[in-house]
Amino acid sequence: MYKVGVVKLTSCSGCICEIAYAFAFDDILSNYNITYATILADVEEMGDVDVALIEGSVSSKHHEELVKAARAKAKFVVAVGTCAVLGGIQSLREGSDINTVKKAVYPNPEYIDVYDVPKPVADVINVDFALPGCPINGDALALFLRKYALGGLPVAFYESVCAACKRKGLECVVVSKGIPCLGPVTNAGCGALCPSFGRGCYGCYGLKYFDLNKEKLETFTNRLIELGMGRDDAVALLKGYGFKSYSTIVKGEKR
Amino acid sequence: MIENMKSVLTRVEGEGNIVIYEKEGHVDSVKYEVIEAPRFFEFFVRGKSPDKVVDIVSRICGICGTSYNFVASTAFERCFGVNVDPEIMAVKEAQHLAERVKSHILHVFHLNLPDLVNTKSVVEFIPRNPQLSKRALEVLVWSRRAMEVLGGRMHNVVNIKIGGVHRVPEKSEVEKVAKDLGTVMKSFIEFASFVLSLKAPDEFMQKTSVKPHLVALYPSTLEYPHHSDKVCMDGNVYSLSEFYGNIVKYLHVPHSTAIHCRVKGTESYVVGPIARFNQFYNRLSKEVRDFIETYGWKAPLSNVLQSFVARIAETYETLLMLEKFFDTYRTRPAPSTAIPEKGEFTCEYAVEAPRGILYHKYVVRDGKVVMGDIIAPTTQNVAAMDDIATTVLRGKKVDAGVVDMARKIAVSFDPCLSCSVHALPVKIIRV
Amino acid sequence: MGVEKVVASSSELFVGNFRDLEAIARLLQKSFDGAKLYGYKLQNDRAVFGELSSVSELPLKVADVQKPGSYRLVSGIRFRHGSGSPKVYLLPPEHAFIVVSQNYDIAELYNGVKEGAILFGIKPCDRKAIEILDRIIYGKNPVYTKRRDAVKAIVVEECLEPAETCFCSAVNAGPTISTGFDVAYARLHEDLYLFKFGSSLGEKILSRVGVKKAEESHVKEYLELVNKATSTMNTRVPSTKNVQDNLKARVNDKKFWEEVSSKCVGCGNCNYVCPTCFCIEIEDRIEDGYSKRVGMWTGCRTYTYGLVAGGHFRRDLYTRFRHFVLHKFTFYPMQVGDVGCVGCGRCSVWCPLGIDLKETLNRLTEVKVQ
Amino acid sequence: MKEAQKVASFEFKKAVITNKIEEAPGVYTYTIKLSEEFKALPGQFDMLHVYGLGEVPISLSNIPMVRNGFTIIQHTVRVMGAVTRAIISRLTIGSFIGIRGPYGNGWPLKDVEGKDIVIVGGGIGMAPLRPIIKYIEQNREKYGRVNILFGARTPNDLLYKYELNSYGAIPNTKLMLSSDTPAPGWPHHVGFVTDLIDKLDVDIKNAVAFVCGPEVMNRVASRKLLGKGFRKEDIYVSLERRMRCGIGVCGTCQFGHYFICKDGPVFRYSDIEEYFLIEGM
Ligand SMILES: Cc1cc2nc3c(=O)[nH]c(=O)nc-3n(C[C@H](O)[C@H](O)[C@H](O)COP(=O)(O)OP(=O)(O)OC[C@H]3O[C@@H](n4cnc5c(N)ncnc54)[C@H](O)[C@@H]3O)c2cc1C
Ligand code: SF4
Ligand code: SF4
Ligand code: SF4
Repeated sequence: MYKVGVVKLTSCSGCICEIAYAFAFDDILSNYNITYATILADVEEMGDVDVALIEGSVSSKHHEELVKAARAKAKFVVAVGTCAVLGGIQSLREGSDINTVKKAVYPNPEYIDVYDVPKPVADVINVDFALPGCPINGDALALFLRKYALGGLPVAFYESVCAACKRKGLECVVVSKGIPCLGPVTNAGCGALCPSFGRGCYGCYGLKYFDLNKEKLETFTNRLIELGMGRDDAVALLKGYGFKSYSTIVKGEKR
Repeated sequence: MIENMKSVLTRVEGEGNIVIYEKEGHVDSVKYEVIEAPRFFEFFVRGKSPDKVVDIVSRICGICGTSYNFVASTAFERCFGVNVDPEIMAVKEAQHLAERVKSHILHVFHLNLPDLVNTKSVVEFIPRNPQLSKRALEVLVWSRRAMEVLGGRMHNVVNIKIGGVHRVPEKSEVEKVAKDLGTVMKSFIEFASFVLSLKAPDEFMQKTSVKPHLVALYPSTLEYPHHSDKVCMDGNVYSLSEFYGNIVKYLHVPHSTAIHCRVKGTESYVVGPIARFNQFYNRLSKEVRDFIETYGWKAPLSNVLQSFVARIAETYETLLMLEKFFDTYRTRPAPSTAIPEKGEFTCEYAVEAPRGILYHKYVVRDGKVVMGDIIAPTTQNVAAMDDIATTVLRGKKVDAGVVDMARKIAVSFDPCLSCSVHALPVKIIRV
Repeated sequence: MGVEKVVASSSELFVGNFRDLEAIARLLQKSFDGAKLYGYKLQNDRAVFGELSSVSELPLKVADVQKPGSYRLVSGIRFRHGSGSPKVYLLPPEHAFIVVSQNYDIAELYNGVKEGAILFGIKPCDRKAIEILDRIIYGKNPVYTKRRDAVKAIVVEECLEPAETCFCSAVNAGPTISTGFDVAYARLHEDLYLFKFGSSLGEKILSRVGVKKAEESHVKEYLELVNKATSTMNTRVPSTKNVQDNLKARVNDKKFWEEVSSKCVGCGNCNYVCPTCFCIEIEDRIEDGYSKRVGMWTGCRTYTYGLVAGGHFRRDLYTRFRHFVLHKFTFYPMQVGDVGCVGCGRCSVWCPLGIDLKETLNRLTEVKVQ
Repeated sequence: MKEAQKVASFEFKKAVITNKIEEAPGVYTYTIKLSEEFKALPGQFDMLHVYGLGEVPISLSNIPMVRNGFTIIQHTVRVMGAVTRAIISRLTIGSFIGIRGPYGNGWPLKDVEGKDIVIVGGGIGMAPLRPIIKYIEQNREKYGRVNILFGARTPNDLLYKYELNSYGAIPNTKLMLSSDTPAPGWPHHVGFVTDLIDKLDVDIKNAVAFVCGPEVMNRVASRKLLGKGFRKEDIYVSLERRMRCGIGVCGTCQFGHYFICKDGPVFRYSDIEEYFLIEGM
C-alpha cells in the first residue's frame, strides 16, 4: 500500500474532484491509501507519505510552508494541474499592481494577505512529476498511479494538442474554419477536447514552454490576429492558464 | 466593519478554519474563517470579451464550474438579445444537470456520509461497505461520462457558449450514456435508500429554533428551481436586481476572504438544497416525493444537518429530468452567435448551483466586460453558518463534541468541496 | 498485397460515367468476397478518409480550395484530398501491437484485419506515398504490413486540375498514374469519366463493365488538362536535383534554417497529415490488468523527437524543421531510392501557421549560401 | 511485392532474472536466464520489456553463455526514466522480464582480427564494450595489443570494479582508468577519459578504436583519435538516439539517413562524419 497525501493550495478544486475520481478504481484503491487530504479525511496534518499530490498554486507564506513540509514528508511529489504546474488562471493578475487588484474586489483590501503573483509549486520545491490540465484528466492521473505502483512512470510525451487532434481524426479548426485556436502552442493531455467540440483550444493545459521563444510567440500572436482576434484578446488568451510560461518565454528567461 | 457596499464582489471555496470564541470555558460564538487565498476573478474578467469570460469564470469553482459558465453565458444571451433555440438550451441545461448529479453524489458520499456513519473519512467507509460504495461510485462515474459526452469533461466543460453550445453531440454519442441511465438509476436508489435510512445527528438542533431566511430561485415554469431571473425568499418573490441590489447587504469581515451577505445587513439567509426543497417540495415529481416519504422524510426539513435528504431528492429529480432530455434528444447544427461590438449592456442572471443561488452581473461596454460581480452560494451561506453554529453551540462547554458539531454544521452546508473541508482545522480563541 | 507487379498497363482510355464507376466498385467487391471500400468522403461537411458504404459517398459534388494554412470546401467537381490519406487506413493514428499479461504472457498479438480492402478514388500522390511507405515499413511494422496485405485492389482518380498547393508532377507523383493500380479514372466533366486499367484484373473489370474506347476529342481535352496541370505545378518548386544539391550545400547553414523555421511552433501537424510520414511513439496502456502496447503517430517536428533520457539531440526547432525537409528530399532517396515527398501540399495546407514547403524549397535554391 | 516474408514483430521472450548486482549508484547488472537459444554479438542490444511500462534498448554487457540448456545473458542498466526506474526498483532475482533481440550490428570484431584494439568507454558506455573484452580474452591470439580506456564521473561510478583488474591482467593488455573528479586514494588519471588517448600504446597504423559513451565524449574521442593518426575508417562509435522499437518501425532513432537500430548502433566514423559534425542531426 502506498500512502498518498493531497495538498491543496490556491485553485478551484476541480483537480481534487478528478483525484477523487481516480480513486474510484478498484486497482487504485487496492494499491493506494489516501492518508491525508483535508477534503476527504479528518486528518489535520500530513504524515510521511509515498506520494504527495499537490494541487493549486502557491499564493502565500502559509502555502510555501505547506509545500515545503510536503516535500520533506513525501518520497515523490507530483504537481497536479495547471495551477500547480504553471501558476494557473489566477496568474492573470501578473502585471497589475496587487493593491489595485485587491481594491477592485474587496472593500477592505488590508484584510487580504497574498503574493502579488502566485507561484507554480516547482518555484518553491523540487517536483518529481508534473501533470498539467485545468483540471487534470483523472484518467491520466490514474495512469500515473498505475505505472507508479509498478515502479515506473508514464513515458513523457512533449507534444501539442494538435497531436491528439490529428490522432482523433479531427480537422484543424484554424485551417478549415479560420477559428483561432491555441492547440499548436498548448501542452497535449486533454485529448483535443475543444476542437472535438468544433471550437478553438483556449490553452488550459498551459503553453508549450519547452518549444517556444519570444519570436515564435509573437508570430503565433500575429496569426491569431490574422484570424480575427484583437491583439489584447490574443495576448490575454495566450497568458490565460500558463501565464508563468508566457512570462518566462516573453522575458526569454529559460526554456 | 463596512456595511452596505455597492458593487461588492465575492469569492468562495478553498481553505477555511473554524474559529470558536470561548468565554470561561464555554462557547461564546463560532465563526468560519475562509482563509483561501483569493484569486480575483472579478478583477481579471475586466477588459476581456464576454465569450472569453464564459470560459474563465468556470474556473472559479471546480466542482460546479458548469454553473458558472451556464449563468454567465445566459446572462450575456439575455442582455444581447440572443435567441436560443429551446433544444439547444436544453443541451446547455443538461450539462448543468449532470453536474448537479456529480456534485450531490460527491457531497453525500465523500463528505457527508462519514458523519452519518461515524467514520473519519470515506476512505474508511469503502472497505466497510464495498457494495454500497460501488453503487455511489457508479453514479459518480456515470455523471462523469454524461458530462464528457455533453460538455467534454467532468469539470470545466468546454461546450457552453453565448448562444448555447459549440456543438450538439451526435445522437449516437448521447445514446452511449443514455442507455446506462436505467442501471444507474438502480444504483442510485440502492445508495439513496441506505442514506435515507440513516438518522441525522440532530440532538443540538432540535432544542433551538434557528430560523434564517430560506432563499431559492423562483422558477418561471412549474419545474423545480433551476435557473431564473427571480428570487423567492420565504414565499415572497423579488427580481434579481431588487434582491441583490437592495435587500442583501454585503460585509467584509476581517476573519474571512469571503464577503458575508445578510438581509438588511443583519439577518442571515440560507441558499441551496434545503432552501429549494423546503420552499418547492411540491414541484418535485411525485415519484421522488413518494420515495423520500417511504423513509419518513418530507418538507420542511427542520435543520441543516438534514440537507442530505434534499440532496438525495434533488439528485433523483435531476436524473428524471435527464431521462426526459435523453428521450427526446436529437442532434442539430449549433448556431453561431455574434457579440455586439458597440453599446453598453448590463447583464445579470442566476442559476441554482448545487450549493445554491449563483448570481452573476456584468457590465459590457463596446464588446468588453468592464465590471463583473459574482455572488456565489457559499458567500451567501457563511453568515448563516456563523449564526446557526453560534446559536446552537453558545453556552456549551468547549469540548470535542462542540468542535465536532461545528464541523458537521459546516459540512452539511457543503460550502464548496475545498472549503467545506471535512477537517477544518479548529482554532479555539479565548475572549 | 494489392496490385500485381507485372502490369498490363495501357495508355488506352475508355469513356464512361458514374454508373460505370459504381459497376467497377461492385465487381471488385464481388471478386474479393465483399472487401470494403476505403476512400475520401464527406462527413459532417468535412472531407475524411474512411470506409465508404458505396461509391456514391465519394465527394463528387465538391471542390477544395487549398492554400497554405487554409482549407475550404466549395461546390464543384474537383475534389483533391483532405487532411487524411490512405495512411489513415494503412497505419491508423493509434494502433495496438501486442497485449501482455502481468505474467509476461502474450495475450494478443496483432493479427491483421478480417476483411479485404479496396482503396477507391485515391489520388496518384496517395498511391506514390503508399509505395514509399511499403519500402520503408512494409515487413517491419506488423500493423502496416498486415493492413497493406489486406488491400486487394486500388482504384485511382487522376487529378486534372491541381490545387494551388499541389506540386506532384515536380516530384514524379502525379497528376496521372501509369503503374501500381488496377483501374484509374479521370473526371473530364461532371459525369464524363475516362478510365484506364493498370493490371490484368483492371483490364478484366473494365471489359466486363463494358466501357467504350474514348473519342479523340476526349483524349485531346484530357491531355491538354494534364499538360497544363503538369507545367503549372512544375514551376512551383525547383527540380529535385536542385533541391538536393542545395540541401547538401546548406545543411549546416543554421541561419537559413532558423529563418525558414522561424514561424514553426513544432505542433507536428505537417507530420501527421503527410502521407509518407510513418514515425510513431509507443505507449503501454494498462487496461483491466493487461498492458497494451500502442503505436501512435508522432513526427520529427515535435519536441519528443530527439528527446532521450537525460538530454535532447534536437532541442532547437530549426534542427527538427530541417530534418523533415532533409528526410523527404535527401534521406528518403538514400533509404528507399525515391524522394519521400509526393507533392500533395498537405503539410503546407494543414500547417496552422501556413508555413509553405514550396516556399522553403524555393528559398533554399534562391537565397545564396552564406 | 510478395506477401510479407517474415514480419518483424513486438513478440518477446519471457525471461527470468537470476542475479542482480549493484555496479555503481543507480546502475545494476542483471543476469537473465532464457530457456531458448540466444546468440548475440558484442555491441548488439536487446529491447527489455517491463509489464505495463514499456521497453528500453539495453546493450548486452556480456557474451551470452549456455548453462544446463539455458542461455544466460547480462545487461547493465542505469536508472534514467519511466522504464529503467521500474527495472531498478522492482525487478529482482526471480522476477520476469520480457526480452526482444538481439538487434543492431555490433562491433565488427571478425573484420579487425590481427589488429591492435583501443577501447574507449565512459560511464554506462562501458557496458556495450565489456563483451569485446570478454571476447578478446577468449580469442586472445586473434588480436594484437589492447588498450582499454575507461572513465566515469567518480571512481565509484566506474562499472565492473570487481573485475577491472582482471582486464589489465589479460596478456598484452593495458588498462587505463580515469575519474572526472579527484577522490582520496585514486591512483589513476583525474580528468576526462579522452585525455588518456594521449597515452595510447598501440600501433596506430594497424589499430582500430571502439568508442562508446555520451555524445560529447564520442565527439572528443573521435577528434583526438584522428589527431593521433587514426584513419576515419578505423574508428567505430556506438551511438544512441531515442529508440522505441529497435526494429526500424518507429523512426525516432533516425540519424541522417541511418536508422540507429538497424544500421547501427555501431558506425564507422568515416560513414557518419558528415552527420556527426552537424549540430542537431
Ligand atoms: C543502442 C542503445 C544501447 C543502450 N544500452 C544501454 C545500456 O546498456 N545500459 C543502459 O543503462 N542504457 C543503455 N541505453 C540507454 C537506454 O536505452 C536509456 O537510458 C533508456 O531507454 C531510458 O529509458 P527510460 O524509459 O527509463 O527513460 P525515459 O526518459 O522515460 O524514456 C522514455 C523512452 O524513450 C526512449 N529513450 C529515452 N532515452 C533513450 C536513450 N538514451 N536511448 C534510446 N532510447 C531512449 C526509450 O524508448 C524509453 O523507454 C542504450 C541506448 C541505445 C540506443
Ligand atoms: S512533405 Fe508535404 S507535400 Fe510532401 S508528401 Fe508530405 S505532406 Fe505532401
Ligand atoms: S519526415 Fe520526420 S516524421 Fe516524417 S517520416 Fe521522416 S523522420 Fe519521420
Ligand atoms: S505544422 Fe507548421 S508549425 Fe506545426 S510543426 Fe509543421 S511546420 Fe511547424
